[in-house]
Amino acid sequence: MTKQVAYFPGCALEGSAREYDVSTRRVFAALGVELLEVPDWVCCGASSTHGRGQEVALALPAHALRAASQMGLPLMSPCAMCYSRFKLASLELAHPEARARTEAALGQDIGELPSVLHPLQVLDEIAPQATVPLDIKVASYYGCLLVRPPAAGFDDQENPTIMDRIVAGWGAQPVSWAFKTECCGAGMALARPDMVARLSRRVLEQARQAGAEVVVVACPMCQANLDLYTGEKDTPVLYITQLIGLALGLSPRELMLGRHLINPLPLLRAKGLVNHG
Amino acid sequence: MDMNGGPRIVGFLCNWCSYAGADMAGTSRMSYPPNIRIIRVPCSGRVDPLLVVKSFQQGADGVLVAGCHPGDCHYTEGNYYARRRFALLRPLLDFVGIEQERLRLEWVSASEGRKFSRAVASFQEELERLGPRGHRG
Amino acid sequence: MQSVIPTSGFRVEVERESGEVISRCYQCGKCTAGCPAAFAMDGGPRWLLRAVQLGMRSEALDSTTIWMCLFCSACHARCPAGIDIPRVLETVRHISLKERRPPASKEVALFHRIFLGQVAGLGRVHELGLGGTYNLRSGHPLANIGLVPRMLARRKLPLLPYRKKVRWFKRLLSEEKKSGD
Amino acid sequence: MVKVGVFLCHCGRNISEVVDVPRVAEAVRHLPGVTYVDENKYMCSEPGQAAIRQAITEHGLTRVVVASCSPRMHEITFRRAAAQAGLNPYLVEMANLREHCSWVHADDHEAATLKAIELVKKAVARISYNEPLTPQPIPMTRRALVIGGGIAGIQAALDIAAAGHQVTLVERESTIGGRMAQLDKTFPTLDCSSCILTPKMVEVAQNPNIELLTYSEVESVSGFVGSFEVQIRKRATLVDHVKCTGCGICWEKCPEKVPSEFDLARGKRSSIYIPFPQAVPVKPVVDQVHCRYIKYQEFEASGAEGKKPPQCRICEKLCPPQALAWDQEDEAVTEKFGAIVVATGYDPFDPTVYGEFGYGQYPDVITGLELERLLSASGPTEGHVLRPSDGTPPKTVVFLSCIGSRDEERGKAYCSQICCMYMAKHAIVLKEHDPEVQSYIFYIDNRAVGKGYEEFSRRAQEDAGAVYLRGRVAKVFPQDGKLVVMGEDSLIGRQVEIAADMVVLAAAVVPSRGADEVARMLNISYDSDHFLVEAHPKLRPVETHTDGVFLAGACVSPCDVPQSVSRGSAAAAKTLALLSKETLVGEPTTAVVDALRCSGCQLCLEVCPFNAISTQVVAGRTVASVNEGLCKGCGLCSAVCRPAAIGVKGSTHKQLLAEVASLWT
Repeated sequence: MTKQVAYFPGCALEGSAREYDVSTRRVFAALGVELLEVPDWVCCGASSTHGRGQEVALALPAHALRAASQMGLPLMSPCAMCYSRFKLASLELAHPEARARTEAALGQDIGELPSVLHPLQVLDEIAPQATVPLDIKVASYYGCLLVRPPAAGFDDQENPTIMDRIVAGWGAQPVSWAFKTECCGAGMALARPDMVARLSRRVLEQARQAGAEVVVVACPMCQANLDLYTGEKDTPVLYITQLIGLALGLSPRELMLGRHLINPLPLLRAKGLVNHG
Repeated sequence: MDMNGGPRIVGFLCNWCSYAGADMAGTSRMSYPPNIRIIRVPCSGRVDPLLVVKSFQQGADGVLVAGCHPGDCHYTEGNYYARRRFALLRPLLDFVGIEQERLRLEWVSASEGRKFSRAVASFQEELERLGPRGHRG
Repeated sequence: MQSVIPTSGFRVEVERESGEVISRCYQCGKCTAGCPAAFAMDGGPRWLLRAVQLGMRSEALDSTTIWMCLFCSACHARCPAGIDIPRVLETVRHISLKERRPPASKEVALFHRIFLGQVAGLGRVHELGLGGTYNLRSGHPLANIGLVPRMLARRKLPLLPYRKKVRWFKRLLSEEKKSGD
Repeated sequence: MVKVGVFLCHCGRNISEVVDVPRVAEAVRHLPGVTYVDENKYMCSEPGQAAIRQAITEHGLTRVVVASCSPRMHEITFRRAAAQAGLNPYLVEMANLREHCSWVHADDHEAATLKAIELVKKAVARISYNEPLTPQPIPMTRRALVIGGGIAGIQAALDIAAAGHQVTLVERESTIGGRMAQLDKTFPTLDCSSCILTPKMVEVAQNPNIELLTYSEVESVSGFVGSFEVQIRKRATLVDHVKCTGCGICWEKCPEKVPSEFDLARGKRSSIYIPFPQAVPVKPVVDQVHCRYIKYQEFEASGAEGKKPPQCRICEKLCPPQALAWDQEDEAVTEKFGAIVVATGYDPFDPTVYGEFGYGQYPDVITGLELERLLSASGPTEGHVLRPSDGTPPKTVVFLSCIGSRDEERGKAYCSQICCMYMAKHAIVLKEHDPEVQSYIFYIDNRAVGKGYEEFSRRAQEDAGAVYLRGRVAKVFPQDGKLVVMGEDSLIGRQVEIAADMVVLAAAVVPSRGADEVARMLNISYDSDHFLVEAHPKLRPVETHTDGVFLAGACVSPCDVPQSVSRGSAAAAKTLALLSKETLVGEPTTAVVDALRCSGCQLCLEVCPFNAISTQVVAGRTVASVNEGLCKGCGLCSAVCRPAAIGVKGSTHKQLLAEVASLWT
């Protein structure tokens, strides 16, 4: 039984976060979920449309929602930012006025609004099929956009558990910690790298104090900020799809584990999660 | 029908909330159209359809039933009965040629003098819009 | 210290555009208390809501608070009055942009402008180009420069962008800009 | 033939300034039945009333219409005047010429005068259908029930007993004392809570007028003021409290220790236990969930295989008077009461809804009530405040106000009233316990509105050195063995981070579990927060809309000890006003059934909110029958009665139809 979703990788997954794209495609293929990439997709606008009025903010997500609608599939993006923009836009576009204005701006009908998914929601529904035991302590880092704003989030705002549940299902040991949903600095990396460094360091420090050997994330911004703006000796930060990939027996090369600045391979080798490469 | 002095309204007001609310409108000198006649009843749930029909027969252009807010009924649930009863009665009024807008149900608490006076004024406006009874356009 | 003469016009303006009822805020401060960006702000979210309540229009429009917001929504999730505070900040930012006021954070404003320009011109964001353009135009040519060779070595920064103009979005951006006049 | 007298009031100039009163008099003089018309400047004055009395006597009036102010103002006045002249008071009607006429139509004298004439006509039309009514006497059972044995219930019971009346105090727990018994000290005097409460508890136990039923719950209530029938379930204690001397050997020797509810699970108790040393009665109960012998019996009864639990029965072996009663069962008793006081109290709000504070996750985040137990000399740490995590004394303690209060999104909209003061108290008491303690109090508005409260709050700051920070905390998280508290001082406009040893949450006050069930049994209302609703928030603060049921303590709204005591005494005073009478005078405006017209459809039974209607067989036909003691005269029955067989005296079909028929004629 193959499940299909309209797949929207997003700009980061074409660039700095290509390992997230690749590991997501491989893991979902292994789990029998077919990802059909949205053709000619356009950036979701990210946080840059904040403060530019409703029309500008809605137009770009609406473009993606329309594409998924035409495919007749739910729209899934591994990027928490894209997911959040789509989810919020689909809620706002339920209002006829906002919809009419946005359709006028797009010059096209949006059609029936598709449901909006994040890979975590899909993974939560799939029974784990681990072949390699993940004997490793994991801090699940959710960041902001998977749980907030309340209308778009899909788990508890202060202590979400969906990712902990998933990693535990695949055999890893989630640690309980207090910074699961503290912000990493989001899209401020260029304009205010000082903010990103300060916030990201604190997140990683909390994960370390809680006993985590590795931090898993489900957002390219979170990964980039924690990975790039801390120290190369810090706790490694993996995408959840990379961790699940390891449990499925995929190789570090297949999961592009060599692309992180905080090199996870020594740890993964020591833990016996990686035999080669 | 004679519309001198504006449309005629019969107001059935529950003793505990709405009659006291109308008193409050008086105490606070909040004026409203004079052509309303207030009949005090123990509870909005006491107002049976016969009283409404008789009022129209008597020449009323509109009937206002006012009771305590939902949840505040002195008798716990009389206002809910009133609400249900008049929801059923309205379509029947249409059937006998009385526009259903001519029967109005309002919740007015003992402290809501302003609400009462506004309710009477807005009802009167609506009745003026509808025109004399039995002459619907 | 300048005295404040409370007025309601600005509050009404922000309430109308944001759809949030700002008079619900009773200044408990839970928003600022947990705001990850507050250290980089002049007043913080609670202050901004107060400024809007009191009609301190220019102070609000020229504050860094509206630019430093990370839209993490921690404040919104915790607000006992249920106010979507980022929405309010965003609205004040929008008013400030429409009035062509010099942004209190040139860096953040510039970043977003370049970002949206890329979206309109390329269809997708090209990180290397975004960073390069930002560095050139911000007057911080060396910002984040240490990261570039390390990222290039790990092939994290593709050299060539995707290219497909999004004309309708470009038009929308320029219309939105004009609407401020 | 009725003889109606119409009395027109000028109300000074309140009516006559707008309404042409002499013209009204002329217009109504020749209405059918009207035999006398009079005007007076103030009908309600003694000369005005005298005029009514005199006219009744001299002119043989059989009906009186007073056209003056609202009947809600002076109906009683004029009914009394009529009664003095020998006329049945229910033969008086009023026309409301002031609130409903002159005051609201001041800008149109002509319209107001015409309306005034119609209003008098309407009253005259109605009054010919008025009948003399006689209130039914309601017998009074001169005994009261108090539900809830906290300080409010204790006070109410003691006051009723002191007046010489019998009172039964029902308490769900095995001891009375309630929340106050859990407190260490009370603000603003810092009296030791048990020192001032225990004497009252003992007095309850010793007062011959008080029947104390602990470990008991009210199961059902029927009847009405004067004769409530109440079924009470006395739960099995498995200890014969007549034989038991309260020596304490059993609870000392019982080997099965479990978390103590009284100590909010911060300490332990035995499974045969009294909740705390000063408990009243000082008689233990067996906790049937944890007792080893009960588990053994259940194992035997189940016929399960495997290792048997120990029989234990140590308490039974050691009990000098042999008071253990393993066969004891719950007992239901039904008793009759004239009046009921509800004093069901409060529970603390559950702070686990705020994931950001980590209550239940970090052991050193505790509630204010839990801190009371740690401060109490009879508490689990014998008055030494120690961190639950590692048993060390905390030096930096941070208090968070409004946990669940003033939060419409995840808590309650209201202010819990007591928290600001108990935070101040905790800061003072902690400093007394250990001068090295530094307290920080995050508050939003420091509410210190009682006698001596503001001064007390100053003491916390000036003498105990507590640092007050204006702002709500966003998050608490562990770091390096401490709890970091993230807040804002909104007065200076800066974020604040404090590394605390202990964090105390001022959890909101919510109605006690089950208070809403009690309310439903008693047919009294509760609000959206499940606080019980008083008859009038200002003028009838301890009464309810159900006659004979009164409210005391925090079941109405959050309140502190002095207010609980006041409410307890107030409810007792209202109760005593009832119990002082042999019989009550009921309102005669009740429903009445015309058995000949009744079709027996029983629609009236369904709509009656007071279960006042039942059926009876008259001449072989089943017809409705009204219990006048229960009927409140709402008239729901008469509105649904198709054959118009049931009517409410004072609001009959004839009266109301006559009013309608008089309009615009």
